[in-house]
Amino acid sequence: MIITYMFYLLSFLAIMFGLMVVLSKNPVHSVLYLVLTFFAIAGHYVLLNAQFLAAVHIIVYAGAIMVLFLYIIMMLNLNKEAEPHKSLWIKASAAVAAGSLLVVLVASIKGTVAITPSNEFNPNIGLIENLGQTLFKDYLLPFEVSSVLLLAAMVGAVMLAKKSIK
Amino acid sequence: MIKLVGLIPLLPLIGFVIIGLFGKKLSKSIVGLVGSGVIFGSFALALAIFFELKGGTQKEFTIDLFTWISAGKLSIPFSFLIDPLSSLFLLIITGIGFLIHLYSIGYMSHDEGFARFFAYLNLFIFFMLLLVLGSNYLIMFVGWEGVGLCSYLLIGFWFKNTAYNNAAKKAFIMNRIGDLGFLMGIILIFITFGSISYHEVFMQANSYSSGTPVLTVIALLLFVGAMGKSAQLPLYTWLPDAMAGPTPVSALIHAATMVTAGIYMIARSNILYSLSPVAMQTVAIVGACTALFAATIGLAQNDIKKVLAYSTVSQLGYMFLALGVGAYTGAVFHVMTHAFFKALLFLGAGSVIHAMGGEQDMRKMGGLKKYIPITHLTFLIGTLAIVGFPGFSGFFSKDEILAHAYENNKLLWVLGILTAAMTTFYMFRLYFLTFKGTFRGTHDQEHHLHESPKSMTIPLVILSMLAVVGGLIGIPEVLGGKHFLEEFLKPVFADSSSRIIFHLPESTEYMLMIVAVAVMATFLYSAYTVYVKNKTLPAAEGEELQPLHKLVYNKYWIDEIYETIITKPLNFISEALHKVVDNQIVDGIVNGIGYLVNWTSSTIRLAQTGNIGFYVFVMVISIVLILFTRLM
Amino acid sequence: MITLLLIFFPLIAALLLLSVKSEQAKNIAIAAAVAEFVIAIFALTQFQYNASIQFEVNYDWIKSVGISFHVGIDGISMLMVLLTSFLVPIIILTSINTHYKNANYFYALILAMQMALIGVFVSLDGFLFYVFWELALIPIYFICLLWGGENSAKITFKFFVYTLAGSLFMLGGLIYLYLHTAGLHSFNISALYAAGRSLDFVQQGYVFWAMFIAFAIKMPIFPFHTWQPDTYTVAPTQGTMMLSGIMLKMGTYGIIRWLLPIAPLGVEHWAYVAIALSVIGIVYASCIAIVQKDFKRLIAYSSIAHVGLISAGILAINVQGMQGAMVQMLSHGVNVVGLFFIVDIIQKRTNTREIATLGGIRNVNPQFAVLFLIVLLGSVALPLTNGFVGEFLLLNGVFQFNAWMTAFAGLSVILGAVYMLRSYQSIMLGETNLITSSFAPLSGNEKLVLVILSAAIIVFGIYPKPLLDIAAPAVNQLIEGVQIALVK
Amino acid sequence: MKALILLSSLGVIALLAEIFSFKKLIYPIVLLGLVLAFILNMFDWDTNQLYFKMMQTDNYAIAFTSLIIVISFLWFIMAEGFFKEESNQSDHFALVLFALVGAVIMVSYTNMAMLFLGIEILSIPMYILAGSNKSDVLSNEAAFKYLIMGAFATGFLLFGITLIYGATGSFDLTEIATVVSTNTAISSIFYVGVLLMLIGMSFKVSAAPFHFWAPDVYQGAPTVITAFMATIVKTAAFAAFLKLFHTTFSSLGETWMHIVWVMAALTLLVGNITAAIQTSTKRMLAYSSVAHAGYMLLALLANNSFSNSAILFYATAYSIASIATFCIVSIVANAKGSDVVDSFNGLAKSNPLLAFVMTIALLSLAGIPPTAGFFAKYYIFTSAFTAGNAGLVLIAIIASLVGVYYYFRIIIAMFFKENTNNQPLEVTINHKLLLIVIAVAIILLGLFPESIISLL
Amino acid sequence: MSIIQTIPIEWYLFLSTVLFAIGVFGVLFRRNAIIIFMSIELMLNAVNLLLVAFSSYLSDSKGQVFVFFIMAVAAAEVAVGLAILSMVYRNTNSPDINNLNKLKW
Repeated sequence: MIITYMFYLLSFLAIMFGLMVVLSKNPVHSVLYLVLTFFAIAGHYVLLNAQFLAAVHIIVYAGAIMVLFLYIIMMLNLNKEAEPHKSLWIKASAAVAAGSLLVVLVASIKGTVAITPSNEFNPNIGLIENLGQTLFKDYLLPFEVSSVLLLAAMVGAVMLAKKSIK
Repeated sequence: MIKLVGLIPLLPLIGFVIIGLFGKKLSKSIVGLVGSGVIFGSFALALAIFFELKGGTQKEFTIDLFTWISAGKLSIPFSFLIDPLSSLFLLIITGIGFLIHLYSIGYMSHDEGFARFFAYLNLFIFFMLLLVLGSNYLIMFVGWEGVGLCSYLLIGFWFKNTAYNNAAKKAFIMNRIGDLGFLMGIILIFITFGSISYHEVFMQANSYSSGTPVLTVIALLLFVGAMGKSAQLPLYTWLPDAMAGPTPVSALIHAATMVTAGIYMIARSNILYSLSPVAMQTVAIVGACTALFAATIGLAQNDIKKVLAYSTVSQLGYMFLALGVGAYTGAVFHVMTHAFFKALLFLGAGSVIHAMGGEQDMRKMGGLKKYIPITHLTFLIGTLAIVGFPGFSGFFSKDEILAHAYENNKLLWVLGILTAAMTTFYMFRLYFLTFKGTFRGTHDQEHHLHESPKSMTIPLVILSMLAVVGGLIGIPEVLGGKHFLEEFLKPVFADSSSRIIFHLPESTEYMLMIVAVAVMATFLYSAYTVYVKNKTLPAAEGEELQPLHKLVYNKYWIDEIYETIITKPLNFISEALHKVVDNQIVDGIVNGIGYLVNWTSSTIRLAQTGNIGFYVFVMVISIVLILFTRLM
Repeated sequence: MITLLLIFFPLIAALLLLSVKSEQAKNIAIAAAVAEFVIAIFALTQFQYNASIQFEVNYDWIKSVGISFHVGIDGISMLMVLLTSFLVPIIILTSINTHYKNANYFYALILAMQMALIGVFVSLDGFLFYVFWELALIPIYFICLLWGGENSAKITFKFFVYTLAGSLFMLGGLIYLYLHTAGLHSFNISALYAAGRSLDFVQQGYVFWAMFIAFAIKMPIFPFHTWQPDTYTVAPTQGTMMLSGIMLKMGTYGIIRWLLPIAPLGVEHWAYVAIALSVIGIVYASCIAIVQKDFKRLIAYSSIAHVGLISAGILAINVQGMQGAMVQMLSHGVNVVGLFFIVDIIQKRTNTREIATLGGIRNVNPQFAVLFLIVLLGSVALPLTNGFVGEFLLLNGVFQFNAWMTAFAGLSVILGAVYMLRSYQSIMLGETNLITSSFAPLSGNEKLVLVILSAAIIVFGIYPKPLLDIAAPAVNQLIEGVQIALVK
Repeated sequence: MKALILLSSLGVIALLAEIFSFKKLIYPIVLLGLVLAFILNMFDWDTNQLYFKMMQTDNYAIAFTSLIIVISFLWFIMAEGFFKEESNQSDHFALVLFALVGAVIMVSYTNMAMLFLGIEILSIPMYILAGSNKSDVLSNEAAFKYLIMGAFATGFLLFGITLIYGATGSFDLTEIATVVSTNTAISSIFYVGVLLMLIGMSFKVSAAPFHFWAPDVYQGAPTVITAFMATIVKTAAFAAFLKLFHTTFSSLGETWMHIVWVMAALTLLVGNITAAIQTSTKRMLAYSSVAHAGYMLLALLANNSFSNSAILFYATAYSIASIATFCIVSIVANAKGSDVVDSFNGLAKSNPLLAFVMTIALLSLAGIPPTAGFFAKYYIFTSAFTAGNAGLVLIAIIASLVGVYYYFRIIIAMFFKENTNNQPLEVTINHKLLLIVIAVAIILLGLFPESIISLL
Repeated sequence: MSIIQTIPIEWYLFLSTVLFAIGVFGVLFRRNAIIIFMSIELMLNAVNLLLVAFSSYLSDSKGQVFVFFIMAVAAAEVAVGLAILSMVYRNTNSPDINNLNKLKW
């Protein structure tokens, strides 16, 4: 039962912080709210028996990506409410569009025919061992390939960020 | 001899080619010699053929030259038909044609286009011969249009003059209106009979019952063609204008030969008409009306050639009247006599004009009798012939027509008589004004007056003799004649004559003759009274006229009416089609599509705002819509 | 093989031309065109007067989709090939006194176009036909664009897009047919015939319109004609001649070779509309021609009138109409090239085509006047000129379809005389004026071209039988086939 | 697979070149490497190997891989100047080669993970390269827009993959296909997933209404990169799109076909019509590229035996013609300082070769015989017709007429208009060769398309 | 006892959808490039959450492995994105995307 309450709580937090990310005026606040959202999501991961993933999630997102965000914000000196005034029309249309997307998505998901898991329930799939098996056996190729991705991103980011020698 | 018939049209063609190609380099005498010589050759051949035909038992010869057009079951040979009718016309054409060529040597001697003139004339003779020689309708049509072309060329002979060119153009176009009818008729003939050769068509037509609608339609269509070529109401206005051409042309083409092509065509197709009473009726009525109508206009014209032109129209109407009442022989007879006397009159008029130095207005003439005696004499003979003075050729032919008209329909006869009366009046008016009284022209003109050269007078003399004796071949039986012509043409009209029986009591015939002569005499006298005794002169230009007189003087304003109801609307419609329909609507739609694309382009490009927010917004909305389709 | 030679010889010559200097181009082009004509004549001597397809060549081309390089010549094609190969040397000859910039390209394009035109006329594969059909458009587009008169970019572009639009519809129709061919799909002409005839009349109606619009635009038929007067006017003389003399026959030929046999029911069902359009076009264009001030434009409109009659004659589906169309296609080609050359001669000497500003040329140059007159008479279809034979047969053919339409169409006989004589009078007759008084005499080649054309006009007016005989068996067979299909 | 390894290695070698300073050699090495990759790739023909159940080198994959390699070879020759820039030379090489790796993955994946990674490996270098003209605000803007929109679209793609995973329990295409065909009561989230993937893929191929990024990015990016995006990226994206929807989802036609129908129509019309009045040739070509996606969507929609070869051929024809046009546009724009249509005025006189090749390429793009573009269009139309999409064919016909309109604006400018700006054009010998080869190829492919369409 | 046996999978579906929609809303709503990036991260995290939920529910580790790839891609995108952003900022001195609309029409 407590798990159910945990679900509700974490879901509420995730949604609320998510909204705060979007709605806060100050970018730094947004970043912080996003970190909180990530924690809420990490909590969900734990609930879902994906402990390793939860840890990675915190490390990668909260630890790396968000720091990067903060770093950029600081570097570019964006930590103020510098956003120009948005017209009501833009606000309304954004709300309407996102709202209708939500409605449509929910509506199309709602009538779901129950998904019947083919496997026996196994609470251990989220363990490192299982994940490692899958990742380095079945998903070895994508794993290797993602190195190309990261390399490309790295090269690219460096190339863009460095000052061009004129 | 008959095998050589191909030479008859070929000779003029050769003449045309020689003169046409080398005319500039040849001297006028050689041109004249070649030009007239080839026609004389044709005439000689035609004469030989005529006698061969007259003497022989076979009355119909077909000479195939080559297949001209063939498509499916339509096969049109280029072939000639020799029968009494065509051989008669051959004689008229080549005979009168020769005389007129001869005349032209003198008449045109001072013209720089001498060679061209002879080339055209030869070409005309060629086409005219084709017209009468053809063994099927399409060959006739070839000649038909060909003479139209030559007429165009010759009317506009003096091509620097815009008015002449307009007249030429008008002639060609009006003829084409008729030609279209003719062409439709030919096509309908083909579709009906599967052939257009006379032999085949007439044979088949014989088996149709009288009044078959398709025959009526064919007959009427052909008649439309005849109306154009033979200047019948309402397509007659080109003929008076055609007098713009040199006078020999008027004599040859617009009096003696080409304009009678319509009569030839209907006479040729007599069986089709005999089988179609409606068409006959139409022909008769149109003919009679034209005769009368043109005669009234002739009463008030002052141009010597115009009078003769209207007289021609009127006489052609007479011939159609004859055809319409079934007097085929009479019509052909009148064609022949008319060819003699009208050619004579025109040539005479030409001689007068020649003498007057180009002046054509009768108001400026008068008393020419003493200056140009030969012309005067021959002209008088012509006048007497045309008014139907007893004994002259016109008398017999007219009489035959009137008799048939009388039997057919009294009203037509009345119209005929009226026309005859007016003819008498205006012809003698012409004669009196020109030759009697005193000279009214300028001193210069008077000084210039002289008799025409031999080459002009000889044809006049020959024609005047023909105009006198030409009637002899058709003296009606009541006058003790044998009517040679009727006998001769019998094979041609055999099928028709069995259907249209002409019978009039002798007494009636006499009566009709007497009436005709009486009327003629009366009007001759009245013309004499007015123009010789009282020395009345036609009103000068610009003088106010009596309403009726004005109406007639202005030719009922028919030209103006045509201008208003046809030419102007046509131009207006064409302009409208061009400027409004074509440029605005049809092209407008096409261009409009182009503009529409541009407009759409400039409109929807605005959606590409450059603003990411907007792009994402559109994306999201599209996603919503796509997912929404899933929900439905 | 001779068919291949006919197709590719001009192409080779065109490629050769690209590599020579501009000054030599003219002579080479003439030589090549004449050689092509000789080849065509040789083909004619080898040609057997029956309905079969001769000199047939059939290679697989794009085998997997049933496209073959299938060409051959029957009577109908033979005539068109003769027309093309006869006119092209004439057309090139007309340009002798004109000095075009980059003449080698100019003549290369003309020869390339000839190749495409011949290809169109001998193709026996739907796809190949389409390819040649489109191919013909590109050279003429560039000819008109680059050597054309004022505003040529806009006008020729309209022409290009307009005709391309039609072609694409035809492509749609061809694909539709192709997908209805039995077994492995094929573009072979007989397969397409069979496919077309297997459709019901509604489907054939679609095919009919898809193809007819393409042909109608090419010819052009009212109301698809508005590209034509502008293009004819703006194109260089030789371009106009190619367009009017040969290219528009692609449309009429297309109807004969492709439309009728493929969709007989469709044609029959829609013939009233199509013929009505053609016939309306005849009178409509004639009327508009009357009020034209530019002589070239006038001829352009007259061409619409003439071609309308051809199309009506073909669509009436009978031997007379079809034979008339065949003859008239040739005659129109000869006449219109003559007329446009006359325009060119006048324009070169007076720098104007405005009818009203000219006059009296006959005084200065009677020879020219005579030749002009002959061409004009051919154009107004005076008997014993080539124009008459076709016109008579065509009217005959249409009459069998509907008498009233024929009567209406026949108005062109009158209106044609009206506008032609009117312009002749205005240009040639009357007194000379400042512009025309120094009208230079005809040069040798001008005389030569006009004499050849005049001779053709008269000779084939008097003796059209050789032409009729070439096409007769093929035409008869075609009409019979269509009529059998209609009866079924 | 061999090509994949080779290309990745080439990328790394390029990076190493910076360190070991043999930068001058990279260009020839890369070209050689591409030739080698092509050959190695062709050796796999008909072998149909499956690697880790992640990639499959079936003929489809090999054909598209070869095409991509050939085009990139041409592209490298065209983009010669792009690699001259001293500071970022090896970065450029590496990024392009990595992008090629992504492209190769995209045409041979059999697993959603590979698809996703392939797309990203292709996209991320493209985001960067779009902005590679760092000092140019327009280039920055292009990179930024591309990235934001791309990432946004990726979100939807991933959401779709996830839903499909949820419904089928697998990322493997074959397994998913098996589930689809055996399981009748499949969860409805699966269909939502299919649609979301459709949206994601449509974005990548720039189909309306997900095309908005394309014109802006194409215009802002350096011309060579635009050429890369318009040719290789588009080809790869279509190959991936087609593979997914033609194999795995092909039985779900009723789910996506009507949507693709509308998208195809919209793409054709919007792309062509908007291109009609563009003044910048690059932007015009961008819209035209959108429009060409519309034609390829026709083949995709047809979902029949023609589709594969139709898209292969269309992509070939379109890509080589695009390489030529972009090459010429960049030459002209460099010389004249602007890529507006008027820059082309009088090109036929000043440089006939360029004008001639440009004309052929544009005719091919417009689809006029005897160019490859014509047969490509024809083939697509046949394919669509066979599938019963006559209405779309009609729209496509109308759209291609509009297409002719704007392509011919350039032709008219080149041949008809007078040159006002007499900047001399410098064309390197390589470019000349490239253009001649392309012109010949366009014609040859137009005349003998059999060689390509019979591959698949 | 796992959550997946007590909470129906639909709930996670809804939760992810809501989070995803919030991310979309953020992209639409904000004009600050940094926050737009963050919103996209939010979208990706919603997907991740769903993947994990499915993985757990199906007892299938592939879903969680996939999350790794997403994380890698997200990291790469962020790195590149922020690099681009800094580059843009260098040229325009503003993170406001409204300034980035020179390319249009």
